[in-house]
Amino acid sequence: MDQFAWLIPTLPLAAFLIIVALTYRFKLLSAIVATSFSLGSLILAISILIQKIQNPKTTETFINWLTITANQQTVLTLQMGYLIDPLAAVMCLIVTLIATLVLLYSIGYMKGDEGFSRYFAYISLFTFSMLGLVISNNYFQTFVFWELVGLCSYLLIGFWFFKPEAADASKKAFITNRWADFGFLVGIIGLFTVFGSFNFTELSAVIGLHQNTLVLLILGLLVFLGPMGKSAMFPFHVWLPDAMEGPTPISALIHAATMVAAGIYLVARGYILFASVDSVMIVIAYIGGFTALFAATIALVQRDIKRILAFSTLSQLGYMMMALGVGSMTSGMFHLTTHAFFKALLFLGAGSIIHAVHDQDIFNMGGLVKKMPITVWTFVIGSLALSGIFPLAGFWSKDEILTVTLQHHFTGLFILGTLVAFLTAFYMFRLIFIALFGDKRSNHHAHESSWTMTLPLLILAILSIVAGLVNTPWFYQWTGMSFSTFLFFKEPEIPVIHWSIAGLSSLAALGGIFVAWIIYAKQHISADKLAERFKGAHTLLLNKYYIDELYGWVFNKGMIGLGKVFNFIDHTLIDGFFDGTATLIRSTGIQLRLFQTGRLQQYALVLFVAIAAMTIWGVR
Amino acid sequence: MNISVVSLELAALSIGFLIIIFGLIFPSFRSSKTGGYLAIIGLLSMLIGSFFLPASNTQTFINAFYVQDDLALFFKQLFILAAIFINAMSLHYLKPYTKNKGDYFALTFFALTGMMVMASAAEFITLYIGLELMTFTFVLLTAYKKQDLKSGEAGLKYILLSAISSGVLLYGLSLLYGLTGKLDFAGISSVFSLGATSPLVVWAIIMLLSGLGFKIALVPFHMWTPDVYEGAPTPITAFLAVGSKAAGFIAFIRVFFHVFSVYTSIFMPLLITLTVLTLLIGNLIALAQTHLKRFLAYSSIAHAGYILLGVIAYSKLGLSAILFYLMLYLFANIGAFAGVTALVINTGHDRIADLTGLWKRSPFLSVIFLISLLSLAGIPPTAGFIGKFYLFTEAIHQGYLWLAALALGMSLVAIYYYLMVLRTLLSGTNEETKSFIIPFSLRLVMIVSAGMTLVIGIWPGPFTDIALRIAQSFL
Amino acid sequence: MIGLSHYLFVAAALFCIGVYGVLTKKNAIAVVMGIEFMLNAVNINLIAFNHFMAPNHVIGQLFAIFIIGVAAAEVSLGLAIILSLYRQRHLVAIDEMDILKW
Amino acid sequence: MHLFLLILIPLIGALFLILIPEKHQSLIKWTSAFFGLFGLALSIHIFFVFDKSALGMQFVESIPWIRSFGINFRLGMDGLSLSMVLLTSIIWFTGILVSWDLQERVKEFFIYMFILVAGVFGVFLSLDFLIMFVFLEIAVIPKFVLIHVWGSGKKEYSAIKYTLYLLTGSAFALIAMMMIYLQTMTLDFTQLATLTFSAPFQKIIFILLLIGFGVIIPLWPLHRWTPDGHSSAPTAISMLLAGVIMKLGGYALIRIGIGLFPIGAAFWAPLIAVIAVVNCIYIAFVAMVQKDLKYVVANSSISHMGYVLMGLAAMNTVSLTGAASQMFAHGIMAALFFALVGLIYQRTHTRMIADFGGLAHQMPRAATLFLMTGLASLGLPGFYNFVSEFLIFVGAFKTFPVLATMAILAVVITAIYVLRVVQQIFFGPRNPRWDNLKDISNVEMIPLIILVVVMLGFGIIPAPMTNLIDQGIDPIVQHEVKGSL
Repeated sequence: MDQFAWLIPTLPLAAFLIIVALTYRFKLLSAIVATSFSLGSLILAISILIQKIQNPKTTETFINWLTITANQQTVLTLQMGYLIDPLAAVMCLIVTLIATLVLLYSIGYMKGDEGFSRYFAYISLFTFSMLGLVISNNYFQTFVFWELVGLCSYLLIGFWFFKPEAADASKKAFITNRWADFGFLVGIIGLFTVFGSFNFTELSAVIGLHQNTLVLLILGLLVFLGPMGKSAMFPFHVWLPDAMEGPTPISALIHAATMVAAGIYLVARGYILFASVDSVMIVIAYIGGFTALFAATIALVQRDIKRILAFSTLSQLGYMMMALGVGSMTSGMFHLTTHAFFKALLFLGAGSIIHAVHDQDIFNMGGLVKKMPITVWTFVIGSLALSGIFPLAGFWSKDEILTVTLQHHFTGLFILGTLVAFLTAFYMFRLIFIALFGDKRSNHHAHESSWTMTLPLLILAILSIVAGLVNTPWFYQWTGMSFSTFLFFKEPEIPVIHWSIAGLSSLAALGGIFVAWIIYAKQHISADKLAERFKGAHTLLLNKYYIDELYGWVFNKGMIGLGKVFNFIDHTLIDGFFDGTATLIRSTGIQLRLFQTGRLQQYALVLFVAIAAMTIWGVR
Repeated sequence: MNISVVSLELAALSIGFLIIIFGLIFPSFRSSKTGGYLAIIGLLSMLIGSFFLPASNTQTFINAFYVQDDLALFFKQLFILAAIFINAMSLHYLKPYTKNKGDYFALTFFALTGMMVMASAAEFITLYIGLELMTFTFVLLTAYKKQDLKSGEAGLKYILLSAISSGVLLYGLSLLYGLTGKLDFAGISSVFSLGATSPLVVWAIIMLLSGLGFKIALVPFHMWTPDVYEGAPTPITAFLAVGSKAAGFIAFIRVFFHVFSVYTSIFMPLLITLTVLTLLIGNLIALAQTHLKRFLAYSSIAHAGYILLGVIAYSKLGLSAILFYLMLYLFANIGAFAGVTALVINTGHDRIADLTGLWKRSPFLSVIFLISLLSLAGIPPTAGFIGKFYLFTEAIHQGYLWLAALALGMSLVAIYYYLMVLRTLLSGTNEETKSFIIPFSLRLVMIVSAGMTLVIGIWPGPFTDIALRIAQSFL
Repeated sequence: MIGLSHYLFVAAALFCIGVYGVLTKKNAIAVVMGIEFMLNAVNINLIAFNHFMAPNHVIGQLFAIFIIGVAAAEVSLGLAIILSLYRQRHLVAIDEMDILKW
Repeated sequence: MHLFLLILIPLIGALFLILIPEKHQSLIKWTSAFFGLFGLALSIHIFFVFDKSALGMQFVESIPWIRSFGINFRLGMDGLSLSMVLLTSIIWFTGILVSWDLQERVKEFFIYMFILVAGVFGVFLSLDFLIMFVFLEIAVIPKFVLIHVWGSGKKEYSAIKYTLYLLTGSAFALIAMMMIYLQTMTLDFTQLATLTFSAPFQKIIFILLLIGFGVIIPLWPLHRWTPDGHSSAPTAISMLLAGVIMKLGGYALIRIGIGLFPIGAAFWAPLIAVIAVVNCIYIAFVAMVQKDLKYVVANSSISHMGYVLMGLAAMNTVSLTGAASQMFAHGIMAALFFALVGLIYQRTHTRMIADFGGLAHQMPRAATLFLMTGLASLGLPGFYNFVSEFLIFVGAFKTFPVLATMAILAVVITAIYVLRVVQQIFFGPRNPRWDNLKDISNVEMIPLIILVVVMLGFGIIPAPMTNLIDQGIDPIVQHEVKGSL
C-alpha cells in the first residue's frame, strides 16, 4: 500500500484544482468533490495504517526535485518524497479523518455563504499541504508544506476578508508564524550546512554522533522555533486566539486538530535532533509546561466560546510539548491523537451552537440542552474527555503525560500538569454550565443542526470515548500491541496504569468540575464578586497578560518607528547628500558664470594675468 | 613646386572669388541663394577631389615650408566637410538678416582657406598668415548681421581679443626666432634638439601656448568664446566651434608634438594645469547657462579640455584619439547647431527655455538634439562615447589616471547639463503648437550629422582605423 | 654701444605700454592703438634678432613685413566694426559694450 | 545567427514602427505585439535548441568591431544569459500587452521601449566588456525619455535622478574597463578568463565594478534612484525597470566581477554581504512606512535585490545560482506587481494606500493576483522566488552564517509590509467609493496570466530553469579560489 502514499496528499490537491478550474460556480458540486476526495484519502490512510500495524517497517521514496552541481559534483539536492512510518501513518489518519468530517460538517455550516466554493477549495489545499508535510521525508519538503499550511491558515482565517478583525487576525497569524519559521529555516539550512543533508533518515544517522554539541544546541533551538510558531507556544501564542475569526469548522480543523499539531508532529519527526541535546529538551519541556499553565489561566475568564476553546488548545498543545520535552514522544503523540478528536468535537460543537445562536459570547447563550441535545451532549462528552475523566480518551493520554513527567524526574512540571488539569476541568465546565445549561440568557432561537453537522459530532464523540483505549494495558493484553508499542522513540514502552497518578489527576479534574459547578451552576459563590475581589489578576487574565498590547507596541513604536527613521535617512540624508552635491555643483557654476562680465578689457586682463602667472611659474 | 599640394587652397580661393565676382556682375546673384548652392557644389567637388590627392607620403611645397601630409589632408577634409554643412545651414538662416548673401558664402571660403593653410603650414610665418586669414574672415562673418547689436559687439570683441592674443603669439615667435634664428618647424626643433634651455624658451612656450590656446578656447584664454558664439550668426558659430577649433588644434599639434618635443617637461605641467581648468570651468559654467548658443560655447570649451587629454598623453594613440574625437565632435556639434538654426528660423529665439515643448512640436528636431547632445555627453551608442573612451584610456595608459577620472567626473556634470537641456525640450507645452518648418537643406544636414554620429558610435572600427593610420604616419 | 639687449628692452617696454593701453583705455580706438604698440614691439624684436643673431637670412625682416601688413588689415577691420557700432549705438567706450555677458 | 537576430528583432521592430504613421494606433500596437511575440518565440526556441548538457558559451558569433582596439563584436550565450534573455522577452511581451491602453504618443513609446529592449538583449549576450557597456547604456538612456514623457508624479525629477545615478555608476565601471583594457589590451571575456591578474589590481577593479554595477542593482546607499524611478515610470517601463534593468547590474557583476576577478571579489565579499543585509532589512523597513503603493513595490524590489547581493557575496555555485534564479524570479514577480499596480492606478487614479480598502469586493481577480504576487514576494513555496531565495540562503549560510541569518530575517519583514498592503488595499468592508470599478478584463488578464504561470510553473518544477542557470554559473565560479560548496 505504501507505494500509493503519494496519493494521500494528491487527492485533496486534485480536489483543489478541480474546484478552482471547473466547479467554482457549482457550489454543491465543489463540496462534494472536496469531501469525496478527502474521503478517498481517508480510506487510503486507513489502509496504510492497517498495513503499518501489521508490518511497522519504514518505507521511504523520493525524487530529486532539484539538484545543483558544481564542478561536476552534486552539491545540493532537494528531495520530494514520502516517508511512511507509524508516526506518519497515525498522523495521516488523524488529518484525513478530521478533514473529512469537517468537510462534511461544513456543507451544512457554510450553506449560503458567498465564498462556498472558495472555502472548500481552501480546505482541500490545506489538507494537501498538511498531508504533504506529514509524509515528508526531509526538512526541505517539510518546510515547503509548512509554509503552505501557514498560507492556508492565512487564507482561511481571513476567509471573511471584509471583516477587519478577520483580516487583522489572518495577517497576525501569518506574520507570527513567519517569525517562527525564520528560525526554522535558519535551523534547517544550518543543519544542511553542518551535516550536508535535509533528509530525516540521513540526518538521524549523523546527528547521533554529535550529542550535546554547541552547534546542535543552536540548531536544535532554531529548528524548534518553527514548532513553537505553528503550535503557538509562548511567546508565539498570540495568533491562535485571534485565529478564531475564521469560520468555526476551520478552527476545528486547523486551529485545534491538525495544523497546530504540526509543531508537535515536527518535534516528534525530528526527535533525534532535539533528543541529542539535553538542554534543548529541557527548553522544550518548560516552554510546553509554561504555555499549558499560561493559556489555562487565561481561559478561566474568557467570555467568547471559541476563545475559551482556543486557549484550551494552547494549553493542551503545551501539554503535548511538555511530554515531548521530558522525553516521551509516545505520550505526546498519543495526547495529540486523542486531543484531535475531542478538540475537533468541541469546536464543531461550538460551531453548531454559534450557528444556532449567532453569537459567540457564552453569557448570551444558556439553556441549550433542550433545544439541541445532540450538540450539547456530544459537547459534554468532549469536555469530559478534555478534562481527563475516566475512561474517556483524555484520561489515558493526560495520565500518560503526567506519568512520564514524574518518571523523568520533572516534579515541577508534574505539579504544574496537575494544576493545569484542574484548571482545564474548571474552565470547560464553567463554559458548559454557563452556555449549555441553566437559563436562557438572551433572546435566541436555537435549534438542532442538520445531519451533516451532527453526524461528525457523533463520530467524533465516539472516538473521544474510545480512542484512549488503544494505549491501555487491557488493549495490550488483548491485541499484543498498543499505541506506545506502535509509536515510539528508541524503545517501546508497555502501557501500565499508575493508579496513584491517575487518581491524583482525576481528583484534580473532578475538583475543577466541582468548583465550576459550585460557582456557575449552583452559584454559591458569585463569579462577579470573585472577579471584584481579585480585580488585578482578573483584568490581567482578561487582557491575556497584555502580551498582544506589548507586541502591538513593539510593532507600532518599534518597527514602524524604525521604518520611519530609515525612511528619513533615505529621504533626507542620502537624497540630501546626492541632491545637495548636484545643487552645489550647479551653484558653483552660477557663481563662476559671473566672472564673464562682458567687458572686453577684463577678458584681456585675465589673459595677461594668466600669462604673468605662467611666467612666474616658469621662471621659478 | 608641387601644385597638387596647394590645389585645395587654390580651389577654395578661386571659388570664393568666383562667387564675389558673380555677385559684382549680377546684382541679383548677391541676394539669391544661388551662391550658396554654388558654394556647396564647389565644396563637395573639393571634398571628392581631396580623396584623389596623393597624400600617402608627405608632399611639400616651397622648401618644405608647406606640407601636405596625411594629417594635413585629414584636417582639410574635416574643414571642407564643416564648410559644406555650414553653407547648407546658412541657406535659409540668412534671410531675415541680410540681402547680401553672396559675400557671406564667399567669405566662408576664405576662412576655409585660412584653416587649410594652418593645417599645412610647416613654418611660423605661413601659420600666422593662415591664422589671421581665418580670424579676419570669421570676424567679418561674426559681425555679418549688421542690424543685430549682438553681432557687432561680438565682432569687435573677437577682433580686438584675437589681435591681442596674436600680439602675444607673435612676441613668443619673435623670441623663438631670436633663440634659434629660424622660423620653420623642422629647423627650430633641430636647434632645440641640440640642448640648452634658456628661460626665454619657457617664455616663448608660454606665449605660444596662450596664443594657440586662444584659438582652441583653453581656459583662461576662453573668455571671448561664449560672447562671440552668442553674437555670431548660428552657422558661423558652428563653424567657429568645429572649424576654427580644429584648425587651432592642428597648429597646436604641430607646434607641441614637433617643435617643442624636447621640452615636454616644461610645457606639460602648464598644459595639464590649463586642461584641468578648462575641464572645470567649461563644464561648471555650462551648467548655469540659459542661452543655447552660450551653452554650446561652454560645452565646446569643455570639449577642448577632453581633447587636450590626447595631447597630454603625448603618444601615437593619443594623437589618434584626438583625430577621432575631432571627427565625431564635428558631427555632433553640427547636429546641435543645425538644431539651433532650425529653432532660430522657426521661433527667432535661441534660449534654452525656447525648447520647451519642442518634443510635441517637432519630434524630428528633438531626436536630432537628443542624438547630438548625447554624443557630446559621451553616451553610447553615439560616437561621443567611443571618442571619450579612446581619449581617457590613452590618458590612463600614459599614467594620468587622476586626470582621466577628473575628466570623467566632469563628463558626469556635462551629462547633467545636457540632460537638463533635453529635459526642457521633453517637458511642458508651448502655447505655440504650430509645427516646425525645417528647410530641406537643413534637414539634410541634421540627418547626415546625426546619422554619422550614430554610425561612428555603432561601427567605429573604420574611423578609428583612419585616425590611427594618420597618427602613425605623423609620429 | 647699443646691443641686442637694448633693442629687446625697448621692445619689451613698448609691448608693456601696449598692454597697459589695451587694459586701461576706455576708447575702443585707443585700445586698437595699444594693440599696434604690441605688434610693433614684436617687429622691433624680430628685426633686432635678425640683425644680431642671423644676419645672413632676412627671414626676420620678412616676418616683420608680413606682420605690418596683417596689422594694417587688422586695424582697418577693427575700425570698421567700431564705426559700425558707433552708428548703431553711438558709443565708442569699450566697457559699455556688454550686451553679451554671463 | 540566433543571437544577432535576437538583438535585431526589437531594432527592426522599431524601424517598422517609425514607418507607421502615428494615427494608426492599433496597427502600431499590433506590430509591437507581433515583434514582442516574435522575440519571445525566438528566445523560447533558443531555450529548446540550447545544449543543456554542455558547459560554456554557445551560439558564439563574432565580427571585428574596432580593429585598432582589438575589440570584436562577440555574442554568445550560456545558461545564465539564456535565463536572463527569457526573462527579458517575457517581460517585453507582457509589457507591450500591458501598454495596450496607452493613448499618448504610442508610436514613440514603443520605439523607445524597443531600443531599450535591444540594449538589454545586447548586455546579456555580449562577450566583450566594451560591447556590453555600450549596450548597457543603450538600455539605460531610453528610460530617461520614457519616464520623462510618459511618466507620472514628479517624473522630471525622477527621470534625471535615474539617469544621473546610473550614468555615474557607469563612470566607475568605465574606469574599471579602461584599466582592464590597458592591462590586457583586450576586453574579450573568454580571453580575459584565461588571464590571471594580480591581487591588488583585482581588488581595485572589483570595487570599481561593484560601485558601477551596484548602482543598477541597486546597492545601498546608491539606491535612491529606484523608488522615484519606478514610481514615476509608466507601467510597462516600471515592469522593465524592475524586471530587467535592475538585473543588468547583477548579471554584469557575476559575469565580470566574480567571473574574472575572483580574488578581488573574495576580498570585497564581506562588504557586499553587509550591504546585502542593509538592502534586505533596511529597505524592507522603509517599504513598511510608504504611503504610496508604487513606492512600496519599488522599495520591495530593492529589498529583494539584497538577496541577490547576498548570493553574490557568498560566491559559491549554490548561492550564485540562487542569485541568478532570484533575478529571474524577482523579475517576473516585480513585473507582475507593477502591472497590477498600473492596472489599479489606471482605474482609480490614485496610488495612495489610504485611499483604498475593500477592493477585493469589486476586483476579486486583481485581489487574487495581487495576493499571489505578494506571497511570491515574501518567498512562499510554490513560487520560483522561494526556490531561489532558499538557494541563496543555503549558499550564503556557509560563508556568512550570521549575515545570512540576518538576510533571512528580511523574509519576515517582507511578509509584514506585503500583507499589510494587501490588507489595506483589498480587505475590509466594501468601500462604495470604488463601486464603479471594473475588475481586470479577460484581455488584460493575458499578460498577467503569462507572468503568473511562469512564476508558479518554475516554482513547482524549478529544475529546468535552475539547472540552466547552474550550468551557466558553474564555469564562472572559480572553484580553486573559493572552494566549492
